[in-house]
Amino acid sequence: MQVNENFEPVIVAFCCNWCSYAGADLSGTNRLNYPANVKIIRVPCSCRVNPMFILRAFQRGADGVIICGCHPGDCHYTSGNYFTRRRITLLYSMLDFLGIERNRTRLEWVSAAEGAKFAAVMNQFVEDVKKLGPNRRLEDLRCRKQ
Amino acid sequence: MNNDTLIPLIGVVTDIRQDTPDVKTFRVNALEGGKVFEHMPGQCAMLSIPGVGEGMFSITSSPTNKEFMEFSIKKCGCLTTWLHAMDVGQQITIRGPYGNYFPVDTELKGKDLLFIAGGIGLAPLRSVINYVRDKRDDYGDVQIVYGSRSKDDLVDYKEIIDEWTADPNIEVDLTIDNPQEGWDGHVGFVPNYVKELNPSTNKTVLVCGPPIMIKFTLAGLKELGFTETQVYTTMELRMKCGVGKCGRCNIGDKYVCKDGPVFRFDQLDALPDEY
Amino acid sequence: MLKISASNLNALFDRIAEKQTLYIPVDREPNVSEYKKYESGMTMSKALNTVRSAKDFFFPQTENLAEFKVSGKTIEVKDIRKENEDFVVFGVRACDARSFGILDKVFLSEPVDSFYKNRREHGTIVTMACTRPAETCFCTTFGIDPTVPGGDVSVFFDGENYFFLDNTPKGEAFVASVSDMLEDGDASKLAEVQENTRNIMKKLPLSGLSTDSFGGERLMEHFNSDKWAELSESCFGCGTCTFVCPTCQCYDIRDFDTGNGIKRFRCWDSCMYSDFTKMAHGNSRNSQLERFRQRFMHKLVYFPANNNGEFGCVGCGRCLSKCPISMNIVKVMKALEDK
Amino acid sequence: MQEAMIKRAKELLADGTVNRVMGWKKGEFAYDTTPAVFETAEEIDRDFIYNDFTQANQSKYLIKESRKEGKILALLKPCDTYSFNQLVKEHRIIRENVYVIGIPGGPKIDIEKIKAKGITGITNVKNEDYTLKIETIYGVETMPFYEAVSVKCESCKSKKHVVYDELIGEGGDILDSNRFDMVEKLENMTSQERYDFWRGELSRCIRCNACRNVCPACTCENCVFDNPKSGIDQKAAADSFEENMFHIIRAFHVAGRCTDCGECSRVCPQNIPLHLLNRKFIKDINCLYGEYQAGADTTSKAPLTDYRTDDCEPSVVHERGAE
Repeated sequence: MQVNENFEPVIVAFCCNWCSYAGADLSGTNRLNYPANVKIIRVPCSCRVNPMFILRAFQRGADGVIICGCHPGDCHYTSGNYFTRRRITLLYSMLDFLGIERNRTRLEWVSAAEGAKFAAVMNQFVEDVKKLGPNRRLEDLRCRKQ
Repeated sequence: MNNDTLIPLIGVVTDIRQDTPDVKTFRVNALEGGKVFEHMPGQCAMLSIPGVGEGMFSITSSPTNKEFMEFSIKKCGCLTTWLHAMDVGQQITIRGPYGNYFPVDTELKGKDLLFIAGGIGLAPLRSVINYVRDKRDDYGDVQIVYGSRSKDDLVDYKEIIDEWTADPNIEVDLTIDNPQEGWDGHVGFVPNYVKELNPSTNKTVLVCGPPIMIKFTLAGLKELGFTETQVYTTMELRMKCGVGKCGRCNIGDKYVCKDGPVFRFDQLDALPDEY
Repeated sequence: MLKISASNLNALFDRIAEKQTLYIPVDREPNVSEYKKYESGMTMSKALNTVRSAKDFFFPQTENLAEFKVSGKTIEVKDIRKENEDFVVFGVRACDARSFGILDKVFLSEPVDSFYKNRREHGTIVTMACTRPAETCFCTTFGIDPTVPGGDVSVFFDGENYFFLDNTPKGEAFVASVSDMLEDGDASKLAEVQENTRNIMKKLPLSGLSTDSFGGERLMEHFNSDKWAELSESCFGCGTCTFVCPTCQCYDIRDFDTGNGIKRFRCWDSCMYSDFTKMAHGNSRNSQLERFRQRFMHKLVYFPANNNGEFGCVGCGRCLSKCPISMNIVKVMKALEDK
Repeated sequence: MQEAMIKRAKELLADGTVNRVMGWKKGEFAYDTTPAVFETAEEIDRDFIYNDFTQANQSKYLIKESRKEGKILALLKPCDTYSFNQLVKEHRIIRENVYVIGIPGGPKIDIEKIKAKGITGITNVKNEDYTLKIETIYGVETMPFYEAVSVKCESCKSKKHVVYDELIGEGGDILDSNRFDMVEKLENMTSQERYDFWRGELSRCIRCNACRNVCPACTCENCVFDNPKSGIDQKAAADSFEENMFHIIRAFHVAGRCTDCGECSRVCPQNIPLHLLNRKFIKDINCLYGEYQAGADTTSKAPLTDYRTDDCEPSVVHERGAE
């Protein structure tokens, strides 16, 4: 596959308010770098992420979507992320089944203390999506920037 | 390529008046001033905010007003909520005029007129009332019966008090549903009030309001001796195109947007009861 | 009559496609056909009719009407219309050819729908006479002769050769443009083929269906019929009948915010849908019974009332074969007609 | 079989056990049957039919019917009983108002498969010892019964009635079906091949909503795709994205509740194999969270409203073999 070196993907990261969002903050205060491609959307819990949000992100120009939540067992609402895990596993599997590149989607557990992990995860994810190139299989042509 | 009616024009909101807690009247001008298009009393226009929605509204200003058009809009859905939130200077898209109109130059000419309105139902009638006032010599007696839930809900109350009731050539009878402090006028529902007023049966009636009010008013008028050919109303159904093609305002063989919105009751009687 | 032999048909397609976009019915699966843009090597389907009707060519399922740029309080309207390119649709059946006339009555009546008109003016319809009608066919009920299919050019097949008959100036121009590939031929066998097809039509199970009990003058009677409850009972309100129908023309207008402008488009809609007439303050057709009744009343009563008795159905039989619960216009007609 | 059903239905009507009977009604042709409610023995004698073409799953109608006055008799095929049970579990059907008779199921015939052979002008179809004798206005044609079996019956999962008040005929067992074969075949393709496959299928969608409206698991009062407030309401697929969106979301919304009744594929006017999307979810659920059959009982927790602390991570998707 030809890799366009100049391609800067748009990454949407859904981050749980209680952990990953704080983790992102921490990585900032620790002056750790993660790419500016990542657009963070704060959600009250990773299980707030409706599959439609993920699809809509792709529709409107995202090249990759990552969901970050509390580590299993650490959910602020006790069990939200366990539900997330099942749902998102099935959704990602379905997207893969429809031929959407599986590396465009990811789920990671990042706690409020893991600023370094947040940065590393984002760096890795952006790298992976860069390799894939622009999202063409799940994009809405009407939304493409002219 | 010729203009297509589905491609709208731009209008700009030049004045917004809060008439009641949930009704605002918007003044609309063309970008270069003046009116976006001419119309007849009772006709409608499609207003839209791109991305929000498009809706059919009756033009409440009289065609004799050469400077601007007005729309009295009640806040009840997605688009109207948006319209209510906008400020003066906002542009909107507008297309029309659509539909038929009250036969002001034919059947109504020279007649004694009785207007009966309930709530926001005054909006389409206001256009006719002001048209008639401006061409006063062409018509006989004019009586307006207008009722609303409360004093605050009387749309265009200021215009009614300042102009209509002050006009010696017009009889205005107002009513509200329930007694209210500061209101010394009539209290009671419109249909009953009409019966109490016992208007002369040689009048031609123009009625508009909530369906239930229209239904009882018509029954009341019949009791008083009016016939269906004497009573006109204006209707509202879901519309998208405004030109009788998209199919949703279809009742029987009529399209409300094209063959209506103004119907005489004997015409409505020939249509299925689906409105 | 001018003709081309069956073996040369594809050469003719190649020729047409050189100058204009050509659409022909192509098999998607055995005997399941759909219109496809012709590319060299495609063969025309032998199936009686396409699953989707040919209305798409003039009234596509979605079509952009205008674009808006909104910034602050200002709105800019962009007229995105442009002159359509010429195209040819080959192999349209008599029923679908008639449906264009019905759509014309809607879209070309004042005020003319310029989107439809644009396509209509640039499309040439080449029809194909039927020789092997199916049990779901009932076009003869609406006075259509499937052996004389109409359109701009009618094509007849006698088993060996395709014969061309132009019906309109546009059709004449089309035949003239390919006349060097056509030759004069003896069409004497055609009459026999047509007669044969007409005889088959008479034997079809729905051949006795009549429109005598319908039309504008029966409006209130049919509307108030007590049969609707039973007929609509199992309808679950999908849009299959509407969307495969060649004459259904109701549409919706919607806005799509692309993030860099707003596209206003229209798309097919169905009176069978519960939100078709839904307004902020209520719905004028609340039950499936009313919605079901609307669709059939429109075709059998309202449309003829406004169009000199012409019915809004062409008897193509698509709704008969596609309705998930096998409820269709034929059953409605049989239930409502005078016994 | 039809006689036995008619006889029993009339008995139950006569003794007042039920006041209505849900069945199928004869149509214009030998093969078209419409779900219908019968109120009298005369109506049943006149119109009731049960044959190789009575495919429609009637459970969804029972949501509305079970809320009417009196009890209704439902004649359910094994596959229908799963949908019925699932709807009872979701409190959509009022069980007390339905008298269920389990009836033998398929295999049923899909008339489209007969027509796909080029057979047209069909006036009658007879099953003579598993050879279909098809009478047409163009003469008599024959074809093997099994070549005309509908897609949903081809990979029948169970002959067992999971709920009934009485049975007509004999009960059956859960079958060892091959229903995941096609899903597996697709899984073994490359990502690009799968994408091309689904684009080819889903691009035909005309958004008639037949799949949604017939689906016994789609019982929302107001579907997200009809709800202007959802932000994704759409009437037509204006872009290929919307085709994908609709079918992904629809399959997802019924995941863990879909009983694999196959109605979505049966009703699709464009013959899109929509059941494969649902089966993919079922297969994943079975593999990742343990065997689960929606509708098999009315008490178990659905896989998506349940979890285990040691569930697998979504990375299992990413770690499957090469793309």
